[in-house]
Amino acid sequence: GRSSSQKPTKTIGVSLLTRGHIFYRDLEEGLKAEAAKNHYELIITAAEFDLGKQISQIEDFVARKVDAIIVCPVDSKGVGPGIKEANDAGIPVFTADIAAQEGTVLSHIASDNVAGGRLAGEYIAKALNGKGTVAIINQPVITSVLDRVQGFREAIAKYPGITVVADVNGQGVRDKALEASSDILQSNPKLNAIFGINDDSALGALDAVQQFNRSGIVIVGYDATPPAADAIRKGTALKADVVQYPKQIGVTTIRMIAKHFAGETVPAVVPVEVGIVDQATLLKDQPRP
Amino acid sequence: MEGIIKQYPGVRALDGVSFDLLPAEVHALVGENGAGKSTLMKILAGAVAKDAGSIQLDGRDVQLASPAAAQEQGIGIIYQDFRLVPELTAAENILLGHEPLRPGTPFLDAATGATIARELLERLGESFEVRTPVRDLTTAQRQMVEIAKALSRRVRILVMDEPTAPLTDRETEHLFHVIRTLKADGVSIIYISHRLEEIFQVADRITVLRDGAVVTTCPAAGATTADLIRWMVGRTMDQEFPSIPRTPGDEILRIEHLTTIRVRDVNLTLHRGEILGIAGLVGAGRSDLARAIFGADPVESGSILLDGKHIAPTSPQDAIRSGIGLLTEDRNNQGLFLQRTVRENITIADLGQVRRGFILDLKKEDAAADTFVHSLRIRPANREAGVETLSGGNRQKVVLARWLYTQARVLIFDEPTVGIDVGVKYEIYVLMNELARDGAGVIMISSDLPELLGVCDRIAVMCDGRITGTLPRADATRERVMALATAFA
Amino acid sequence: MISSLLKRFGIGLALILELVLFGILSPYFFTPDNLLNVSLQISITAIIAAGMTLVILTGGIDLSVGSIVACAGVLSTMALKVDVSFALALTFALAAGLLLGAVSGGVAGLFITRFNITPFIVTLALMTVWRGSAFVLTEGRPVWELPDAFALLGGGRILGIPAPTIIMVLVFAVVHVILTYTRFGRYVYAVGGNAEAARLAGINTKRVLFQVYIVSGMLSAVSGILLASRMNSGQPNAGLMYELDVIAAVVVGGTSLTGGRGTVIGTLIGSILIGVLRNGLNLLNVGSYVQQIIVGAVILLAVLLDRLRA
Amino acid sequence: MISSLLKRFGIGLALILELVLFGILSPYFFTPDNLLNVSLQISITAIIAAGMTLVILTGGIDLSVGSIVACAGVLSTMALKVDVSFALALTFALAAGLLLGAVSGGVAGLFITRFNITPFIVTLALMTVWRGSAFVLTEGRPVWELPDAFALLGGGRILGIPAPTIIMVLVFAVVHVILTYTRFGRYVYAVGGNAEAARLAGINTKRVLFQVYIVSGMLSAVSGILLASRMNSGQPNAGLMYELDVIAAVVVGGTSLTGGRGTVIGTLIGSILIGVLRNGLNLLNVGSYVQQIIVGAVILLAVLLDRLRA
Ligand SMILES: Nc1ncnc2c1ncn2[C@@H]1O[C@H](COP(=O)(O)OP(=O)(O)OP(=O)(O)O)[C@@H](O)[C@H]1O
Ligand SMILES: Nc1ncnc2c1ncn2[C@@H]1O[C@H](COP(=O)(O)OP(=O)(O)OP(=O)(O)O)[C@@H](O)[C@H]1O
Ligand SMILES: [Mg+2]
Ligand SMILES: [Mg+2]
Repeated sequence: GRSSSQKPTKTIGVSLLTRGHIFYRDLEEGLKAEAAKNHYELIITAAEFDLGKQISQIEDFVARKVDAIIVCPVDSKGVGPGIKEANDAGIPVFTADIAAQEGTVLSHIASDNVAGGRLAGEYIAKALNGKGTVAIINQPVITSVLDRVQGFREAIAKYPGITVVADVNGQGVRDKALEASSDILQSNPKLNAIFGINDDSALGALDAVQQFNRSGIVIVGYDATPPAADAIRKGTALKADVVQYPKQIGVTTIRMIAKHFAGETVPAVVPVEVGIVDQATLLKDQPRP
Repeated sequence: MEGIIKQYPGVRALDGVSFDLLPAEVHALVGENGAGKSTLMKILAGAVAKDAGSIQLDGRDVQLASPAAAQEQGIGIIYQDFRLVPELTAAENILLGHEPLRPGTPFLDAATGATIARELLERLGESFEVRTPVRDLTTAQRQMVEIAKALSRRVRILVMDEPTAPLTDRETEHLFHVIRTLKADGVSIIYISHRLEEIFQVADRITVLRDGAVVTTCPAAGATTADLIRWMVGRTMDQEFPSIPRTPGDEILRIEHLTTIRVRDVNLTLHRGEILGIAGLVGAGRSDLARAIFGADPVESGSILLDGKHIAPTSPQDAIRSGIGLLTEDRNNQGLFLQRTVRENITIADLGQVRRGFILDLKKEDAAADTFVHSLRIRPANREAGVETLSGGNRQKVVLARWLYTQARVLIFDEPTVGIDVGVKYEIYVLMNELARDGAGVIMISSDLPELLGVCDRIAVMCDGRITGTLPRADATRERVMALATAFA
Repeated sequence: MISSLLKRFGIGLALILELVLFGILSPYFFTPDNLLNVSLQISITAIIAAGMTLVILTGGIDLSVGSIVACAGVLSTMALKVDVSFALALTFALAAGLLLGAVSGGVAGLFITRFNITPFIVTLALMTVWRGSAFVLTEGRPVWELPDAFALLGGGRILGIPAPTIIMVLVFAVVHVILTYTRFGRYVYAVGGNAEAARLAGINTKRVLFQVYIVSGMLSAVSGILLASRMNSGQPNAGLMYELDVIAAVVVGGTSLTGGRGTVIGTLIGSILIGVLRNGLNLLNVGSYVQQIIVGAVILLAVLLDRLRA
Repeated sequence: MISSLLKRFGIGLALILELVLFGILSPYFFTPDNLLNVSLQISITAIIAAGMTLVILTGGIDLSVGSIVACAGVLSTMALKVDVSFALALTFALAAGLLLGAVSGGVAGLFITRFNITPFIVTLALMTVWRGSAFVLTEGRPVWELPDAFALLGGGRILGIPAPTIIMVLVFAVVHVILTYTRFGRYVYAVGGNAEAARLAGINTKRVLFQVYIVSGMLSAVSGILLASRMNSGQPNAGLMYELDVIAAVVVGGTSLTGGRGTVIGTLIGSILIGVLRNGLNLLNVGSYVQQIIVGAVILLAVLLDRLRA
């Protein structure tokens, strides 16, 4: 295809899921840092959870005849037509973070959200010694979040002593998560744990727990963004965070593209490590990849 | 119409009114402000639902549940306050609801529509462009559109609710001509007016309403103005215009070479204790002159002197601060806050009087409002009533009260007696006289020539944006004023 | 000179300026591919904007359009999965989507005319109701695994022109004719200009209002179905914030929010202005945060230009 | 009997019904903690709604409030990190946030009065501009690591009552007094009732409009600062969709969107009604999709109840 072009620099179109979350900022940073090393030009856009918008963005890239496209799909299936248009135009497509299930994608670079949710569930189960009540601060309008919650519930289901007593929509932002958490703290005076589907949700829950002086609650978040990591280090109720390594996802994605430009074959799926961190691991000042 | 009852919250607008109309007659309906004339007619036109009573047409009971139903029965109405769509053109308004279509298609036939509209307006003696949006028309032209709209349908009964209020003699003459033609064609007309001399010019029979009930129905031929007034008001009135002795003093307002978009090089003086009339045909620029003095419209050149001092009001606020007040001609759109109470409408232009520090003294405000409700006999006599529930005449009194309350030194009344009953008209004349007697300068713009002749010390006549002459009362006659008013026509 | 140009063309001139600017700044802008691409992108919201124009001309507003896009998309894709022949399933799908649009418009019309509730609130409530329904119906997951043929609706081309573009042009042509040459169109202006005057002229103003909300609901449903087809899936979170984009396009196109004044051609120009802006900024690689600021500023500027004309 | 109760209490009655219902359905509803919790949650949007009431009374609308919440929160938390004494930094922070609110209101006022652009579009544009700015300023990351004392603003309690609740009560008291007992308040109603008549009655209508938008902007900024304090961070994505919640509260509270009619006490009741509804549904563990449907339906019902009264 066009990848054999002799231009010294390449142009790569990126359609992020959103720019409203730190995760994607980090991913974007990874992309930028690695692209700079390779002298690639990036055109970065964000779909803000709007699939129609994302497809438009991909179409704009196709119209601009970029050399490669990176997509963080708003929806795995729905993004298909956009990817197919890129395929038709002979532009290689890479997905990061969220996979596409239609169209031809050269390589998918991501951590597994279901696995991440499982990690969070297991951490909480252990912390509660297999007994107690948990709440989920959810954002059930995003596929990756639905996956995390699915993994979380799967893990919890293995412990009959633990019940999920509340599942509220914090819309993935801290102010709304704070309100939703405040409410469930009222209706669940004996709540033992909260799972926030991202760090804004977990931090909103932490705000609520602190403002109502509730003790003995274990919060687990997702992504380990700096504010969350800080809260964990300080020994607050936010005890642990599932970590994906978004920056690493970004870096790896560009590396895969570079490989492709160099004529090498790239693996269809490139897993990026997922883990869980708590106070102990963070205080060891584990360097982030 | 038999035993019609209509109750509004707190007011029984119609209390068992019976009314009959003969074929091809002009039946005048008169009564004080708030007597229920418009309400009765709105019921006939299907615009308002009656509470009780029945309506028969040709001896058959009819249900007039909607304006469309009334139109189907051949009932047309010209409303007291305009019911036009400002964004649509004159022609579009005239034909609204029954636009001509191109034969055999669902598409409008604009050319035919314009022709029909033009013909209707020609019958009324008007020749303005029918494709002008109504918002760009003068008040009088709008009234003509309103009349043409009613005539555009085949009507058997035509209700005219104060059709001549914004018209001058000439247009009124045209209208009467049309009324006579319609009558000859067998159309029955219900004619409402507060200008009693008109009643005797056109009416065959007269029905007088008072407080929602019929006082009498009689042939016009046998009645006199004095009779009408007695029936309407419930007492006799000796004179139509008050004679309160007052002596014009020194000059208070001087206008020099005032020019705006539609006013050209106007020179004018006004003295303390004087009532200066401004006459002219519709569109002569009288209202524009008033608005310019009041700072409501931009002035291109010329000067305004108040008490010998130059003022250049760039906003009504400025003008009010200098002591000028303007009672606008279009009370609903430019005067009133319809959703607010009578009290708030009265005090709004001078809340300083009831202010203590930052806080309004509501007790004092209540008292002030009560004073005016009482002295101007505003009905219902409730300062907390919403202005939207008041009849046309009572609304006018509310605006009047506002300007009396500001104690302006120069008050401009633009068509102050439009839609006002004889009793109140007299009271307004008295008020103007008293204001002048107490040292204010009063300007009265009116299209009612007898009223100007009866009230004013001097009458300035405008035509086409210019003052064509100023006549002292002694020299002013209908003919001379009309000659000046048509100087350029 | 500029001011006289402005007087005659107003917002059209703004669009031309924008086109010239992007043409100069980006070599990709005036490629046939990109122009078709822009027309396709605009079509989805523009079709809604055509209906919104009617609503706004009556002095109303319809905030429910974005949620109808989602709910109609979800409903019709669900109907598509009913186990019958594709032709029958497609009929079900179209019927289901359009019916939802009509029902939503009917409910809006009912509350607005019968109970005299302000359109803003009625349609705001419907907006949350339909959005919630789309999620309840799908449990938050998109409806997928649709027959491939469904993708033709939004993805097909006729003589190289995308189907949604053609549908958009048809919709605008029809609405333009209705507004300019039919009684119904005249009544829309009359109701928006002075509802009481319209009523007293014997116009059934309630029926007119009912009809415009139903048209708006159904055109939103059309967009929802086309969008679902383009995405080959029913997305419960489709059409988020469309209402604001659409209203912006209508107002930028010169229609007054107080009703009675405006044209659907203006709306088309407004839609293109905003759509081209988004496309151009993407082509120029302007970051999405800065894009937001620019879009806001351009909307203000465009309306300002239109105002200076008057 | 019911209808006469309705006539006298209207929306207040709806609120009482709601309170009783939740009291019966959830044992946690009437706990002191929960009531304080509700009052705290309501306070953020209610403070904005007080300003919005003024705007809507003049016949306008302010869609920029949610974005001002975010942008003011971000700006003031950034100012808080300036390396000076806490007292000085706090002063900067408050000044920065409030200034943004005032500037936004001023810009809105300018475009609305000077260029005669409809408030809907002006504030819609500002909404995207400030949201974009909040993201540009922070590059999409929250502003954090703030001095602990900052948290007292939104988290502190006086006699057990949360500070934002107290601020809310004060704001409503002041706005109520202004609307009922001052000249400015009277002018707000007058401008909304009939702008031309107001001008001809000597009211500087432009100044009144300027002032209401500035008040609305500044109260939004107050909310933004309180919210930032509660989260001890400046979040660029705070306050999303607040505008719609706030407008719903104002209208449910009986204020007419066409201006000239309404009270700020009604707005308080409307805010409580919606806030309590959200809280109650969360306490009852109602799924978020279904919640949306219920909230939409209740808003419609509440307004309907208010309409039946008239
Ligand atoms: N919508 C309304 N709500 C409440 N009261 C009303 C309403 N319309 C009219 N009224 C009252 O009904 C009575 C009759 O009013 P109507 O308009 O019929 O008087 P009118 O005889 O036409 O007076 P005018 O000569 O001043 O026009 C008045 O007391 C008026 O205040
Ligand atoms: N080009 C125009 N555009 C809009 N309005 C116009 C135009 N030309 C004239 N007019 C109208 O003509 C009027 C000028 O006459 P004005 O109203 O001052 O006269 P008037 O003698 O008071 O008559 P009226 O009794 O109709 O008020 C203006 O009020 C204005 O509405
Ligand atoms: Mg009347
Ligand atoms: Mg005049």
